[in-house]
Amino acid sequence: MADILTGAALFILAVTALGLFRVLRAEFAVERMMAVQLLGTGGAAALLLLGAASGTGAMTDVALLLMLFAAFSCAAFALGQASPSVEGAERREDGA
Amino acid sequence: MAPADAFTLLFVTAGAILFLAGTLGLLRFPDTLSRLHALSKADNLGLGLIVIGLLPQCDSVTAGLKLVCVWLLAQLSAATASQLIAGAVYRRKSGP
Amino acid sequence: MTLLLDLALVAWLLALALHIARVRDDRNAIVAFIGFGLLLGLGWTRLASLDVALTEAAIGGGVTGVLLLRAEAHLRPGKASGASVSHGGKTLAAIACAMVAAGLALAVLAFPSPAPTLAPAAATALPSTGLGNPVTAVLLAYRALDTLLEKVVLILALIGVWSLAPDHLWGGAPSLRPDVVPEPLAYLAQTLPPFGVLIAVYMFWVGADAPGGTFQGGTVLAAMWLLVMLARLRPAPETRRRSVRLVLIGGPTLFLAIGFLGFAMAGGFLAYPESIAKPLIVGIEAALTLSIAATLGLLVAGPAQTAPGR
Amino acid sequence: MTAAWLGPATLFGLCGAALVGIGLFVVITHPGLLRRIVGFNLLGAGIFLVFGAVARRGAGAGFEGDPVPQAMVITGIVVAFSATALAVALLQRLFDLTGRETLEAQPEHLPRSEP
Repeated sequence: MADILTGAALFILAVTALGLFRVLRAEFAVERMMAVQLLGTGGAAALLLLGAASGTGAMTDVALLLMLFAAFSCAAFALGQASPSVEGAERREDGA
Repeated sequence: MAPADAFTLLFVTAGAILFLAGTLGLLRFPDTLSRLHALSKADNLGLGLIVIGLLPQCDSVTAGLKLVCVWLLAQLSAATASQLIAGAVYRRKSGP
Repeated sequence: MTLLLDLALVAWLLALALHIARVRDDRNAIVAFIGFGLLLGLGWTRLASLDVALTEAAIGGGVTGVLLLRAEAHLRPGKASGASVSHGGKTLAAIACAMVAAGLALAVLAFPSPAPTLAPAAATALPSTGLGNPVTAVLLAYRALDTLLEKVVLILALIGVWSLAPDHLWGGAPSLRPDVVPEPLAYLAQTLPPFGVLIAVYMFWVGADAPGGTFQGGTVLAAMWLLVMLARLRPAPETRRRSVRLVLIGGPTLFLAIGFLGFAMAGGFLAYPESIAKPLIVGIEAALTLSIAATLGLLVAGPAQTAPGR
Repeated sequence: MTAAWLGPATLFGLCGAALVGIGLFVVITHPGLLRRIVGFNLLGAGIFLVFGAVARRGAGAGFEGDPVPQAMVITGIVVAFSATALAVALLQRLFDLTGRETLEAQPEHLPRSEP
């Protein structure tokens, strides 16, 4: 059972990493914010699976914190994105 | 195999497949908003299924409660992050 | 299977690091760095260091990321493409860095076996502290002096940051105000902090016996406070306010006071009498958590940007 | 020996060594100071990972790792963060005064007087 759960964690991490690199290469900066969200969900899922596989309950706490800070970073990114100076620069960047 | 383990296996597999679906959507869909849709729906549902699948493996009620907390936190952060990203996309399209 | 998992994690960490080194846009690099921090948190769980994993996810993935993102937004208007190092210089630097990395890798491969360890020493002394988490015991009992000095470093760094404000703004409030606050963010800033404070208290409380503790709890509190300030629900406090300064130095002062009491009660600086070791440590931790939260939050907020009100 | 070779301790130790190399490269060669700060953090993460490898190898007495290096890494992460915050504040001040985020001398760009 432990091996299957670890395998599932590996699979989810692999899929997440694939998406992560796709998002990091995105042409629109907005999409990059999805990277953090993606890693938060995927990482939390992998951690929960690994915790169940190894029987360490404290792994859930790490997942909890990972999710919390993924949300926090997303918010911070959105703020930088919302300020007009950034949006102006953004358009220049995309137009290039 | 104990019924609890079979239950876990079923839900974890379903969750992993949903993560795969989310990433495929991210890689294949043409525009930001549909990619966002794929990501936020699939990953959160995937995490939810994995949490449900792992519940029978918990050895205490508190451990189970923490698992549910992780999922609730993911719901909250995903909902907000999607709104923030969509808002940024909308602003860039319409222009100030 | 676990080997494959470790290999994959290492490969992704290195790929992200290379992405950070190569990508041109700073913002892109910072987002990759936040991802790197979150992934590194996962890596630390593979090294069986859950305490470190919690700290890394919180500081590496969260608070540092916010600090860098805010700096990037501030620096964006004057983005000048500075003359980069010449091609030859780059090659030379690459060779030198590769040699440093190779030397370190050789050192890792040549670690003595069996490895020297202080784990048995920590284990035998653990019962006298009444704690169950060896890392907390090391931080607050055996090597308490390090932790105390680290608090001093944090305060010094904060003084350094504050003193970068122009003279007439000294004592004023740092400004975290963005020009626009998107509506979902205000919603998040109202719903997330109750959750976060609960998690912080929990982190602090389990820290005595399970992974967690002051740093993790304090960082979570700091993040929640920042979120509230970022969403303009509360303004940043003026740095000259007495209450702010009291919270900042409260933790280290209590730590120091109990440390000196150790002379009278247990025969040494920072020694705790065995019977009340645990309540003392938990008390110090509580005060430190608040101090750390305030210090980290104000470090991110930066120097004062508005003049102090009369 | 083979088991030790393939264990997470060695693997993440080697990863840490490589991260130190990458971080150092960014710190030396990148023109932008903000990116250098990010590089400094990569370098730190690498060193902490090497410490983590030491901690993992020191498992014993019922613990899965040596708690002393682990505690040092926690202290290190917090101190690295405070150094980063100070560096960022310095950089922002430099930018406010000169309008640049690099260190090269630009004689035509005289510092603005303080507002």
